[in-house]
Amino acid sequence: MSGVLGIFEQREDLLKAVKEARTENLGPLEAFSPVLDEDLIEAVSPGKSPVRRLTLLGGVTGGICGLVLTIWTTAQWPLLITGGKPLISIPPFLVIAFELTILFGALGTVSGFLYWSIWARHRRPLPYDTRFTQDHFGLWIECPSVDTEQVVKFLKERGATEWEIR
Amino acid sequence: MIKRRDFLKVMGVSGPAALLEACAPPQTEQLIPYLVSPDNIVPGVPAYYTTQCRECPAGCGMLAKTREGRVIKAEGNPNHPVGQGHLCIRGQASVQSLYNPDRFRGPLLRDEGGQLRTTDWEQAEELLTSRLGQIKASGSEQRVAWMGRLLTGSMEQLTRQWLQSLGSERLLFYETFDYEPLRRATQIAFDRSELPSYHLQDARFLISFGADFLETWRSNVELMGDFQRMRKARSTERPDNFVHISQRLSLTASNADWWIPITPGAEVQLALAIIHSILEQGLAVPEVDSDRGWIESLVEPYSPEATQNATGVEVSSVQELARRFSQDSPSLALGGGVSSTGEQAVSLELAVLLLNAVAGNLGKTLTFGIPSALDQLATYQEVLDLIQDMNQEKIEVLFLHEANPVFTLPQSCGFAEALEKVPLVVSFSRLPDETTARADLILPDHHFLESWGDFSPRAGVVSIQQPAMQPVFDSKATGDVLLSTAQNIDGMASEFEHSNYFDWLHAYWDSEIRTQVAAEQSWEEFWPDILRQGGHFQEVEPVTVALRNFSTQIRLQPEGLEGPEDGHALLVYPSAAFFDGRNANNSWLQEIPDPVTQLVWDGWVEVHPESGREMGLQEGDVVTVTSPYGSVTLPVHLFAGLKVGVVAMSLGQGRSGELRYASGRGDNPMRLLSPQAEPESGSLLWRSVRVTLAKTGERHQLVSLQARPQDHPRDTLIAREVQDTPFAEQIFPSQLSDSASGEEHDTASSHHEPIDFYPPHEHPDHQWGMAIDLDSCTGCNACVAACYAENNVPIVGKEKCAQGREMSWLRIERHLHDPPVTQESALVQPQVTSVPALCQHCHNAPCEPVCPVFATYHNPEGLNAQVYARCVGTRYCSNNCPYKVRRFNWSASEFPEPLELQLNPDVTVRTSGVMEKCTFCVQRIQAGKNRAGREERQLVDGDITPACAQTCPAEAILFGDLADPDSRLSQRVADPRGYHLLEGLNTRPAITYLKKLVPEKPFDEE
Amino acid sequence: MGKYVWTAAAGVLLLSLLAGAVWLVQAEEPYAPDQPIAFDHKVHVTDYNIQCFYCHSYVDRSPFAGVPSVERCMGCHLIVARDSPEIEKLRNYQQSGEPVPWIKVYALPRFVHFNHEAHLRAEVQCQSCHGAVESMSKVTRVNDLQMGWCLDCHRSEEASVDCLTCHY
Amino acid sequence: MSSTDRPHNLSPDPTTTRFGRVNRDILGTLHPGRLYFAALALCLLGIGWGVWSWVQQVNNGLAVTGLHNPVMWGAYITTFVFWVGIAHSGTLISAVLFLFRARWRTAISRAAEAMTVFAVMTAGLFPIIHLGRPWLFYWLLPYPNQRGLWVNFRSPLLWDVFAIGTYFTVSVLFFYLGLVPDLAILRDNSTGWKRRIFSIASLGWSGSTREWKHFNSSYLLMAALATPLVISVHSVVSWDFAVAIVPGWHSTLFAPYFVAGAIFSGLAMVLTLIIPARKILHLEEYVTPSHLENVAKLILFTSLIVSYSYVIEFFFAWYSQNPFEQTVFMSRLVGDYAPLFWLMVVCNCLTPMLFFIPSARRNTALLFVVSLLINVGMWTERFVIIAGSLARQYNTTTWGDYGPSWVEWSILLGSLCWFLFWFLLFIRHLPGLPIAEVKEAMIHGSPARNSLSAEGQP
Repeated sequence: MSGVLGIFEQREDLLKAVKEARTENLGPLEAFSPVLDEDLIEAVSPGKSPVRRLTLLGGVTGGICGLVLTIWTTAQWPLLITGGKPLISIPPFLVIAFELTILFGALGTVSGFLYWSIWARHRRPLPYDTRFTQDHFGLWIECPSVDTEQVVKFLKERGATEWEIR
Repeated sequence: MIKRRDFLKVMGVSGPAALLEACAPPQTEQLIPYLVSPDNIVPGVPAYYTTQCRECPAGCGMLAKTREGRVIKAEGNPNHPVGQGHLCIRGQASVQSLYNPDRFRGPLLRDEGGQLRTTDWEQAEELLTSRLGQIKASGSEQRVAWMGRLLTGSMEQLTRQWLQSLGSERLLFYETFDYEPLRRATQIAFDRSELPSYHLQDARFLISFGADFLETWRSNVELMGDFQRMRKARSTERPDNFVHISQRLSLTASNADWWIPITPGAEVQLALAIIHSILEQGLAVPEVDSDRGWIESLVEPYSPEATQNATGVEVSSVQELARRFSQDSPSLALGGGVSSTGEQAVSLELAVLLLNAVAGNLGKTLTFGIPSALDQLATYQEVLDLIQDMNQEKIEVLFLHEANPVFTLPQSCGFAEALEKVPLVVSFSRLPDETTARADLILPDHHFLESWGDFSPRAGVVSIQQPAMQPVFDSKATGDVLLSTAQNIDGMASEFEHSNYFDWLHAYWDSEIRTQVAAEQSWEEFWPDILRQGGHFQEVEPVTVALRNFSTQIRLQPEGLEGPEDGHALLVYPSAAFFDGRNANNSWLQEIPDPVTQLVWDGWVEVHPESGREMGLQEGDVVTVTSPYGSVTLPVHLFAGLKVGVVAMSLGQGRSGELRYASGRGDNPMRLLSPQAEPESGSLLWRSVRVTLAKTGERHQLVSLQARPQDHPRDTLIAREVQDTPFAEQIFPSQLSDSASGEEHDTASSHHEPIDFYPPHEHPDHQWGMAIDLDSCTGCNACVAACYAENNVPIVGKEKCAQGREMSWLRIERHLHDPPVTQESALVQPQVTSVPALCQHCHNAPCEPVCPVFATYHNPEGLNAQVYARCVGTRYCSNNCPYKVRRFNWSASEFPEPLELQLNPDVTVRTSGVMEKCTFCVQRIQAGKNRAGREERQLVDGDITPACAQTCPAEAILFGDLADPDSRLSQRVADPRGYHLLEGLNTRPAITYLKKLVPEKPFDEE
Repeated sequence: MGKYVWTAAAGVLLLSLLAGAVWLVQAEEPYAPDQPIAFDHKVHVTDYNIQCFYCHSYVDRSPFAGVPSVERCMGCHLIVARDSPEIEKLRNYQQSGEPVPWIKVYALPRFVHFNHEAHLRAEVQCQSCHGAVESMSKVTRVNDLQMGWCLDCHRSEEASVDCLTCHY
Repeated sequence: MSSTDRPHNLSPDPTTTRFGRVNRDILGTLHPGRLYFAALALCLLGIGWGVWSWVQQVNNGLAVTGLHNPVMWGAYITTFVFWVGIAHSGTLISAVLFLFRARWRTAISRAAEAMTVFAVMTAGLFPIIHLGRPWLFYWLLPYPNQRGLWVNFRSPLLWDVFAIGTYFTVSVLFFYLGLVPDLAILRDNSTGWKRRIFSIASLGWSGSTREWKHFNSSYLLMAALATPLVISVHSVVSWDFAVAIVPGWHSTLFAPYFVAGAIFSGLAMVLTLIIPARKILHLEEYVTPSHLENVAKLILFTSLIVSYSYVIEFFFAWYSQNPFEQTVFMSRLVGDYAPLFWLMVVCNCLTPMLFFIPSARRNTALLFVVSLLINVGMWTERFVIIAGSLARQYNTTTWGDYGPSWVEWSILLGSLCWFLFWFLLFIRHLPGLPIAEVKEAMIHGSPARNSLSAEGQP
């Protein structure tokens, strides 16, 4: 896989570059930014993140686990009655179920984050410049090596201060 | 002494998990277990031996429960007429005096340096024989004296004969509390020098002139049982039939319906006034018509009006007393306790006997012809004579047997000094005491649970005392000492055909008793039966007596007290727990609160709050109490249950020496008393001095296990419940039916229709429950001691008690109300309620659902279970227990050797950090089921009795199965008086309390 | 950079697996202490066909089965196998009046109250807890008397599983 | 420059320069001096003392504490509740305010989140310290065992186990999630072994748009989960008392009452920590008085809720006509617990009233003092509720008063040091402010969304 990584100093330039790259539909894009930038996200990869699905899944699982755990374990020793309450006294069990719902939901969310933003990235490594976490922006445009010249030109015109061909 | 291992080796077992077949103690063919087959002991199965309690002269029958050859519990012998299967707090605690860690490990001998050093029995007896040999040889008379506890039967015979062969008649049966005034009075009035027998159970109205018969007077267990029978028979319309007349609200007084706090010395006048009123109202029985003349002239000056000033009792009250006493016939008047033994003691007894006569109680509730062992007691005067002889160096050897006169005699009578004049003082005492500290030779006797013996508390009752175990220490039965010395003194051996006491006893029972009571039986038939029954018991027919004119012999001038006019009359009373101090080194008795004051581990002087205010005394102020004869230093306890102008001290504390539990607590009132004897009867003058109190400026913390109502604004909850309608009812009226009104209740668990969110859970087989009759409960604490013994409850000591860390599973809450006595109060309603508080085993137990690990839960038989092994110690259950009956092990419990031998192997000893509480003696429930299983039958009502219910002398506690509608319990809980503690919380306890019956209207109202 | 994450994760996983494996394979030696006298159950029970109750005579009337007193042993061994060195030991114990310090093979904690009598009444065979002692020359513990093990039997035999049955 | 000046006013600097300054300023805080290590040593000392005292307790049993019948719970449970409460503000600030889009939170969110984690770590110690047999604490966890015994899920203590467990896990995850971009910054600003550690910690974050996208949505979801959690956790803690039948505990009011109290005390603790920190670490221009003022307003708000709850408690007691309840509350009002009760009223109800005065809200010194008072006050509140109620239960004959022993005080001190120890480690090794968020705020020019303007309160 080959492509060009352009480095920008001004966020505005980057945004412009991304939009025009889209219109000229140059190959797949990936932008780099030191900050969470909703406009940029909108421009590069529109649409909702799938993480929420895992959250829901986790939550539901947690709730069910909570009820199953409490009811099943209580049924294990049906003699142990306390305080005139029946063996399966739901109200207290709901507390456990609730807490587990939250716990599993959170675990689901984090695993979603790990999967889509960390693991996905490691499957498809991109060039990186340490300045991206400090104060610079970057734009990676994937393209067949024959077109690199043209892409570099494109980036230069859009205010990229440096570029790097892969 | 014997080390534990060796001890167990002798017993042939090693701990609860018995690995060895138990070989029974020596003389096995005579040792006959009460319940299991006589041939051997089975490890893991308790063996019971009949014996009898010698903690006091009452002589209650006892069963010693042994496991693997060690006594673990004392219980009453149901076959025995004295006690009828129950024991008092002291009897229950006797196992601790058996394993008392301070007991002498072996004989001691005072060396040249005046130090006691251990010796062996050969040496000790050698010294004794040589000295006695000289005396015997010299043929001199009365050189040897014996002062010891009351003996009858074989031991008395032996001792007397032994002394005689040493040329002495000096055999003094010395008990701290004698009944000489009464015996003298019967002599004067009926020409019979014997204590009368009482039949409370037949009485319908009872007046007690200072006789604390529920604590220490005569035979307290027996009398408490009779008292309860009398109370149960009384009418609910007029539930007051017991009037107590004294200066102090003792346990007995607090169980009275009416209490007359009377000026010291006015008792006689009151008694005569009642007689006067009886005659006046023409209520005297015809039997006394012949004596009417002298009686009338005797009581003539003592009309209720005339005596009102002295006694402070309203005329109407006296008349009502007279009316009730003569009309509710047969009635009974009891005379004179320790605290009313003044110069007028005999007169008081005479007046009381006369009162009984005119009410026609003679031969009904008061009979003669059944002499008591107490008649044998030496008078205090005889003791004084002995002291005199000792001072004149007439006594060469003095034997002290189970007696501690240095402590229990008035210090002013100089017994301690006189001891110095006696060349050889021999003590058979088991424990170090004030007397052994001055003895030259100490030959520790066995504890009564270790030795053979017999005792006859009264005619017709001869009980056997058999050893339930091997001696714990290197002690020797005194009887054996006497015989073995006799063997080694030339000229003496021939007079004693037996070389050991067991043979002596054997022979005595064969010749003296079998021949009289069962001559037809052979010894082989007779003896096993005696051992099973615990003795021989038969009814003795009383004799009729004739009243004699004693108007000339009755001393009517008011008694005087020595000491400053502005002083307070001193009232010395026997301690309910320590008796005369002999039990003071018993950790249970120290930790179980005093039944009246609820104080623990201490001695104190009781001062009425009013007097306290005058003298500027606060609770805990240390004062010096001074009488003409000496002074003691004690903390003050402000106590409203006193006649104003009287200060009270109990005898028993203030022990000196190296006693780990008793030493250095309180002080000994005997330092204050006058040495004079009561001239008429020769008894000790207990009420003889006035004392002055002087602040030392120091403070001393008196610890009460019960937060006292006066410390707190709100009225005591349970007190309200037991006094009037259940307190809960006032808070949750919607839920409760009126337990106070006579409305019917079906079962314990449904006093009202429970409003429950969840359905009740089933109790398929059993539902254990308990009923506690507060009308019967006297608050004597016997059940508490029984619980300590049965359940391995550790003691924690004064400091931890002060921190609220006591461990007792069962406590008697004592609810005193507004100060009963003021300056002018004459006839008061004590309003004292004793409530045994223990785990209520609630059906909806709040403690259960909060335990995170199921360490506490509800078992199918309705028990609130506590699993020590599972408890992690969150203590949430205790927070959530409204009755506060759960106990937490704040630190590891300690059982100083050899006390650990007393531990019940059927009950786990709890470790530090776990919660514990009353289990309804689940080990007994399991044992009961096991027994039923072995006998292939169903459990029946009465198979299982928890320790507390077993010992209760008032039979106030009843345990049983609520699931069985026919059980005694199911019937008892249906009683309209029944209610539950904090009923409004809907915890639905398994324990039902039966409300105390209290008179609704004033005494002298028709 | 990211590779560190995965190496670390892998390491953790590996370690935990290892620990688990170790825990699984650790096998316990069956407990068979040397007794003061090399008593041989096989000889007594199988060969000479002596009933268990003959020596453990309390088993049907007490929580404890009990072991025979020296006297009882000597009852037979006055005649039988007199010259065996083990019997010599026994004789010494008898003469010194010392109990034989047998070593417990089955011990329960103090907070458990087991009752032989009740189990016998329920017709539980000795072997079901103690194993085939009759065939053991040296008694070996065949199970560790864990609570779960007791419960399994109590459940299958429909005996009480109430905690208070054993814990009080 | 004066602390009121704001970096974004420095434009027309290019973004890069401004971002650079943020990096320098915040990363600059990570190199404190001697004082820091002195403090650290002091904390370790305190922890040691606490541990030693606890060993005493384990050896000699709970007799070394002041606890007794009937007061079975005391200083330990009080402190447990106290620390759980402290934890809450962190979640509130980072999650709830995030959902409310109150962007001023940025300035203090990181510190608050860290505080949450450490507070829960501290709170978690106490239920175990408090046990009679602490070595068996794991019996409270539902794990399969040969005894066939599980745990009693009806017990509020079990709810605690799950609530606190969940709360700790979620707080840590939330804290870490927010930390990832900053860890990457640290990685790219460090070398050698540090760099290696940071690169593992930062999971190889590269700031690509896709990473940011999922990050954004995950962070939002976590916030959405944490918000109900934080309410539930202190409700559960309050139910430890509310479901018991102890007079003074048994009240439906407890859940909201405790939650409010928790946030109240937590915010106070935030101030207690932030005010010195911003001075020492020279962050005045990032954490400005206007931020502190907003916290002060929140404190005032929660203080009013708490005060209301106090009043209502007494109303219930009076209105119920239940003498048991009344006794307890009388003992607080005029009885043995009155001194503590009034101390609590002064600290929690009266002093926060100062914050009605705007100038008071902006006076950092005053804020600091008040925050300390509130910490004391809230501890006292829990003590009065727990010990005060237990000491005055149904039966007067079983009343008894309680005071902590030296062992309990030592362990309390130890726990405080333990908490500070972790906090110190945190400010030394991790950025006290969320760098990426600060930068993010800078790129949005409009004041309404300006991170460092103090607007947009809840």
